[in-house]
Amino acid sequence: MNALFATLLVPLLGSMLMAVVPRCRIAGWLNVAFAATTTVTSVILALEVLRSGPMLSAGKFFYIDAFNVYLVVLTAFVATTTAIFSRPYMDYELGRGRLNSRRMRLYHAMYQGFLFTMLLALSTNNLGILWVALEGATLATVLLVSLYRTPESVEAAWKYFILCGVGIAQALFGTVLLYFAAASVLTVPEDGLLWTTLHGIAGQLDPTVMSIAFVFLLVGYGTKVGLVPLHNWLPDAHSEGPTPMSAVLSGLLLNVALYAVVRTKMLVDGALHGVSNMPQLAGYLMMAFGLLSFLVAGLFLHRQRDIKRMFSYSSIEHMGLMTFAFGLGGPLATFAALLHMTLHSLVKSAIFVTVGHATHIAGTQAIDKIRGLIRTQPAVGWGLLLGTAAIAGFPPFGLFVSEFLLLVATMESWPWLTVALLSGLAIAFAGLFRNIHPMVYGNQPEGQLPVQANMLPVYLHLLLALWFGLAIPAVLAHWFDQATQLIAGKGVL
Amino acid sequence: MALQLIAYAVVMSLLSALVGLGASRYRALLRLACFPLLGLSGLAAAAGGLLVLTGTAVAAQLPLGLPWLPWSVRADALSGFILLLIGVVVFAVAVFGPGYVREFQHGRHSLAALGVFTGLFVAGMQLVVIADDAFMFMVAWELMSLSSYFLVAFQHENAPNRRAAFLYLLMAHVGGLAILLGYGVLAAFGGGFGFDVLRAAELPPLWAGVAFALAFFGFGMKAGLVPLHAWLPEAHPVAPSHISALMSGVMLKVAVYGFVRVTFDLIGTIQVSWGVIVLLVGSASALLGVLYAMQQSDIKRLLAYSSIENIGVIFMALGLAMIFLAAGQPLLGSLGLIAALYHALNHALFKSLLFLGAGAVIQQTHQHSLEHMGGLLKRLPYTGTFFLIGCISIASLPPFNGFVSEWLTLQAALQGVVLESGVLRIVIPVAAAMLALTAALGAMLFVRLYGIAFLGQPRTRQSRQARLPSRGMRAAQALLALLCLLLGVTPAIVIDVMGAIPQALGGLPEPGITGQGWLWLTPVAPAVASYSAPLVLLGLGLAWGLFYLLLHGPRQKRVRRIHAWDCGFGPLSPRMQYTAASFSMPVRRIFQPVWLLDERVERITDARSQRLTGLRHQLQVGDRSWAVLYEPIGRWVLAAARRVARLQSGNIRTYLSYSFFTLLFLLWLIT
Amino acid sequence: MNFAQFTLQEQGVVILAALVLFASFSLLAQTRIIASIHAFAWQGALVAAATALVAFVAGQPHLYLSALITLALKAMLIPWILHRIVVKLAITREVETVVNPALVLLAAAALVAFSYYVALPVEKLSTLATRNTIAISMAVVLLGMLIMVTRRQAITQVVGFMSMENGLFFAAVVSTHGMPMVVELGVAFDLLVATVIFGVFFFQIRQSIESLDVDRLSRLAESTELDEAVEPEEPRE
Amino acid sequence: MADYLNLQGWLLALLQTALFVTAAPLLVGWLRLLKARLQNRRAPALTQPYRDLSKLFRKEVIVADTASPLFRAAPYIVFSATVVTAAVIPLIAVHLPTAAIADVIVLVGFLALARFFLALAGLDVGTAFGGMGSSREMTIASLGEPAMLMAIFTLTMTAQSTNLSHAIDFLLAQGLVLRPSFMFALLALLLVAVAETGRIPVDNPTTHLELTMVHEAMILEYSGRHLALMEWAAQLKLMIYGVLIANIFFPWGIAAELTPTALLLGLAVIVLKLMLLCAVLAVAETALAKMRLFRVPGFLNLAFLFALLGMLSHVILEVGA
Repeated sequence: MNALFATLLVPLLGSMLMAVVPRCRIAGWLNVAFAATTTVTSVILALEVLRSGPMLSAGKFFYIDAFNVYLVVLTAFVATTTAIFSRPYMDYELGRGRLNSRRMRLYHAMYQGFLFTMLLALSTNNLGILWVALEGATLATVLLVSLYRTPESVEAAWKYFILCGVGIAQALFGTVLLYFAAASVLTVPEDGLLWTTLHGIAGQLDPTVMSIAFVFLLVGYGTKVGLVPLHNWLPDAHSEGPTPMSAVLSGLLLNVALYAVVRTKMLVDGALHGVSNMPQLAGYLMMAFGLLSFLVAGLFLHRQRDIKRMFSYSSIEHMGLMTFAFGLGGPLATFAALLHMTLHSLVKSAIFVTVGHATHIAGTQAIDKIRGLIRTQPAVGWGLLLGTAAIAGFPPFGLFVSEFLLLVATMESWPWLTVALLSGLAIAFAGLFRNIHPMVYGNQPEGQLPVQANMLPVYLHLLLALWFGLAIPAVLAHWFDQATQLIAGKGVL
Repeated sequence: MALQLIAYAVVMSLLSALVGLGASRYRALLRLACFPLLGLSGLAAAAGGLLVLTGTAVAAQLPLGLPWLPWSVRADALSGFILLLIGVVVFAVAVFGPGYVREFQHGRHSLAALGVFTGLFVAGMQLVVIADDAFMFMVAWELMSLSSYFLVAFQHENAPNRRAAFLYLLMAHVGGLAILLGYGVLAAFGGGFGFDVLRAAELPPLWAGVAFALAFFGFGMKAGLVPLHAWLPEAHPVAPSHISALMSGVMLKVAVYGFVRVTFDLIGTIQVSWGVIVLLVGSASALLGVLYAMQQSDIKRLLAYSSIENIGVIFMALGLAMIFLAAGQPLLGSLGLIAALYHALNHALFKSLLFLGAGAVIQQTHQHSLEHMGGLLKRLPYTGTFFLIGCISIASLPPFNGFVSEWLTLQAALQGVVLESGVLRIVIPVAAAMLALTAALGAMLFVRLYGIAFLGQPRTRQSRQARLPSRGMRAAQALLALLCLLLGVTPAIVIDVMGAIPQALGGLPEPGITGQGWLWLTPVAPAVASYSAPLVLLGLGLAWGLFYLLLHGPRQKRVRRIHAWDCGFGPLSPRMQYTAASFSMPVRRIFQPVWLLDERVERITDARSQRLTGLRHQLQVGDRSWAVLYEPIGRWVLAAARRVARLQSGNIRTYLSYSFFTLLFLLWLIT
Repeated sequence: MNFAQFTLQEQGVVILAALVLFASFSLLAQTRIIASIHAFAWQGALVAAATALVAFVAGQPHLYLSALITLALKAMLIPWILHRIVVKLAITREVETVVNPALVLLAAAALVAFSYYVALPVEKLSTLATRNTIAISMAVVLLGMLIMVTRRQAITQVVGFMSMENGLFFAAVVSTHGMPMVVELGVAFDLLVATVIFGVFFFQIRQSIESLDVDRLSRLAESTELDEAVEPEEPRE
Repeated sequence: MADYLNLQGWLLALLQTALFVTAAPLLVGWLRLLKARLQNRRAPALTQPYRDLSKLFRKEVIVADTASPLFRAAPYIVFSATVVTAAVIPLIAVHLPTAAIADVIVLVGFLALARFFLALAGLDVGTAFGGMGSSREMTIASLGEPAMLMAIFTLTMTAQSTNLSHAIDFLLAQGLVLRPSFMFALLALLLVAVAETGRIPVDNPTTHLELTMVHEAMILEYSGRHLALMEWAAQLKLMIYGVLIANIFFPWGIAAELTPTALLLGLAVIVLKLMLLCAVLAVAETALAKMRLFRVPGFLNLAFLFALLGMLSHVILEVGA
């Protein structure tokens, strides 16, 4: 229990402390330290949950089960490795004069603040607080997107803010409707936003209200997930902010938003089960959105000229895939989605870290200016190449496993959709590699010099992805399976 | 024992990859450690494969894979056979490699990449062959594709190499996805990924057809069947030559293995129409492959197209086998299968031999184009001789091995008369005639290759100054050449051993090709057809020996060396020789519509006197499949991407309205 | 149940709801920034009043607190901040061109009808007297979005956004007598922070494009120049 | 295959081969004689080819200094491959043990092997003529070979054996059957034979006119015994085709058992058949003119068409009936 509070409090404290620490160099290290501490406590928390099962705490305010605890650990872990990368990276940016120390302070404070909101969103039992925390995550990151104060970054931040704000407002309306549905069933309406309570009475909730609520929630949180056609903010925000921010946005924020969607889907499924003429409504909607996002984002990949933008489209694509998988339901697809979520976070953040170094090497984010990375700095070049191979779903990297399972699951229930999935995978793959190829291969341009790069996080993440691809560790498999049981009602093991 | 050997083989190749990591810093490591380890791996694989082929199947489970589905490994006779094939070629490559990679020793190329990915590539191929569940198969398969992609991109400073690597990876990925989906279809009916489950799955004919089509597409893409071959002539030539040998010699056979495994073993119930499709596609590949090869001037590109031809021949034999099996003629089915696999083995040997030879030539002359070679037999007598053996073998001339498998395929085709269907009775002999045409063109192709590159006079300074390649390189070629001869002369022994393979694939009967002892090949029955390669060789030797003795009696005068007759126009120069392009000109004219030809003759005239001072001939040979298949797809994707890009207009109000209308639409949808 | 059978207070809530809706319409119709801000303030005040009235009717004391927060935030603080910004940026007299006012208002009316149609099944479920207002609140949310879609000034977009929030809040109050307190506080906090950040952005945007016209924020688009350079034979799109 | 240890059979087979090889120049002599008569020329002696050969064997060998060892090995390979081909063809008797060594497909393979080295040798010295000859030879062969195989397939499908000996046996046993497929196959094989042996109208064996020659261009650089072997091999090839056509389509008279009378009869009959065949060829060569090189594919396509028609008529008209 204390582990949970520690997990939440450390980043909160960190955020406050960072806001007042003046010296940047220490701040970078502090950032790492806070994130690392969070990781440690989150692992302790995870072990606790593993040992004693789901737990409620602080007057039902927090609820930790198998589904969210692994996301907590993942969030803390990726935040830590990204923080490790962020320290030298941001120092370099400071050295280049793109930032001043005041903005560095803002950056670090908001980094921790963002971490806090994410962890809060994951661990809370209250759907209202979940909303608050997600909105908080937007607020924490929006100023970071415009950190460089370039016209593009301001524009991106504005779009991010407005679109996510509007989206999330719709989610709030959905939450209100949810509360409304619960309040008409419950004797103590105050508990009507607690997920545990709602999940218990899901069968009694009014199906029509729930489906309307789900539409609002899906459009709302779906905006944050980056589902097409609500995705427009995402590439802008990812490409214009500082790279560590892109890494955590892509690797974590999207996950948490999807987490929210899945939680509500579980409720809606419960409410619609057996009483409605369309019991799979939530699943169908998610599948449709997921597939659309997946296909459209794959096509977008072909036309990119900014490397970070390209990878943010790749994030949309993968979120689409996960949404599709969760929508498909069933143990296998759910397991695949959970695995994909984990691996996508790891690999995508690794890629953004590499991309950060690559942009420093080339001095630009423009794809056609980045050339010959393998020659200039093999570690970065190979990191980018292998990371892209991993994200494209090549075995032995783990994303292949999840895609494989997803395909098999699709084959079982919707055989013809596999054609769409496969062509999407192929198109996306071609889009990624046609751009990556000239960047990593070939001769380096004149005057392109290696930079001091910390590739440890990248290779750590890729090794993890490799490990999961070859053999999912028993603990993790058990975890995923428990989460699968929660979501799909039945495990795969 | 067999299992240990196979495990040893895989571990060795992985170890080679691991050691390769250090090769960038310690450059000698590649020669001193990676290649020896690969060689050991090859030996172990060959030994293990042989043991499995002659003994019983072995199986095991690995502590890897999905939690509920550990990777299971099984090697039966078919796997053993392909392992043997892999092992032999890998061993030869390992002997060849150390001398060959000296070329890269002082360059800027990352030797670590070469070492690591060669090891992984070999390990991937070995794992594919022994995988016993779809999941492990796919992982190993893609490992093979991915690592060979990195090898193709090894010399990435050249733009064509990058393009080739991208194309290769893309097509490998698409093919891999198709295979995956094929397994998905089987798994959906079987309820699991293990091969035993898939084998037991009962598929309705439609879905069986879908599974077959996907497998054929996927494996055919890897194998390079027309029109899915576009990557092959791009990728094989640009890899380092020993890798080209592995890719053309072995990886394509792994694709054949996959196809045989899925079609004959897992799906099991074969339909006649599948066989016809495979036969026709195989014929097209064989014919187009050889015709395209005929117009290439890059030696490795030529060999790559020739691989398409040979894969076509293999698939023709497989198609025959499928037709016979579906028509209830299991004995003939086995014959076709053996013919296909024997050709696979032969092609592995002689194509590796040729690629290694090409590697040696390129290393010594730094020329890729036939038009810049010439007279190399005198400069590189060993390479030249072994290359000649490879050429004779691949041109399917007796008494070498290529002929044996082609002969078996033709024999199988001639049994088409036993079939009920009149259409098949016509289609099959016509396909056999295609095969004959292919073989004849193949002979012409290799006359062209050998004659232009190794005979005549050197066309460039580099060819004139070529020096002997290293001892290891020669030894590797000698080994493969010897095997070509052995397999050509004693096919009965090998085919006898291969008799276990049909048995392993759903209990097909042994075809009884070797029923008359080691001296004879008698498919079907001795009265129908027989061939005794040893006696043929004996006859050739006798005739040669007799006449040599007769003509070299003591009264014979010595041979006098003198300039060739120059028609009195002054000395012959190398530029007067027939070129590769001129050699294939008649064929170019006869089969004109096959290629996208861009042939130009430029007349160079003196500006003042208006006299013709020279002619410049330019020839571009384009592959039609691009214009017909690939470019439209590429255009379609780009057009779709352009359409889609309009979503991201940059205007926030537009974005808001997306959100707005999505909401309204969904609300309308649910009420 | 007949409308006449409601208590006077309940009827008052309904009347206030109608006024909130009217405020949305007037927001939509405004062309001048300052006027929009004023309309928005009025809407906030109306929501606050309605909340207080519901608190009185339903005997939910915590709603009084909500009403107070709403009044402070929506009717006073936020309009004040926006007003100050407008003054500071010297755009008090800026006039916005709405796409086509008549058309927009027509669309707005259609939206109201649509939200009534959507909310019908929801209202059936409620036993509260104020249930008919759920449709109104949904309409307010949708109208807020419509405002955002049709306005080009960043500030009016924010006003639209805040108006959406009003609708949300109103929905919570009339359908369920407000959300749990902790959530409401959280929402209010977020809103406050959001307002501050909006303020920051106005200046940043102004600095970068020297205007607050969001249509000029269009650098980050997927342009088609690339293909035209590569494939000149393709027709322009 | 039990009978392959039969010593008498082997001796007979050797004898038959020796006869085949030694008789080949005679056939050419006969052909030249006929042609000369037809063209109202004075004919050379029937044994003139032997005299030519023996002269060449005695002459000094001159090899171009650019030639490689392959150049000197090629005549032996070409010749021995042709000899082995001759050995497996039933000339006067069937069921000789050599016939089982190789069936008709192997036979085609041997011819291809010989041609392969012939073409390589043409390229070896590095003159323009050699390359030209090789290119043309291989082009013609690559079109002719499938037509030939297809014609032969028609036969083997009828006889259900690719073994020549067995096939001939089968046809003998059937007696005279008028098969449409055989008619087409015969036409196809005749056309291919003309092309492959370098006769008019495809090639002119007597010309050294540089732009039209095919076979002669390849062996232009040869002299002495090498040239003799090459020439002899070419003559042997002509005889091979002749015997193939004669014995496959008109098998009557060939010795079915190895008794002296049967063998003598077989010898007499094959001599007769070959003489007749040569007469036909001589008439054709006299009546026709050599055609342009690029008309040759059309010629061979005609052969291919005949072969295809033969196969189709076999499948359609004969199998079902």
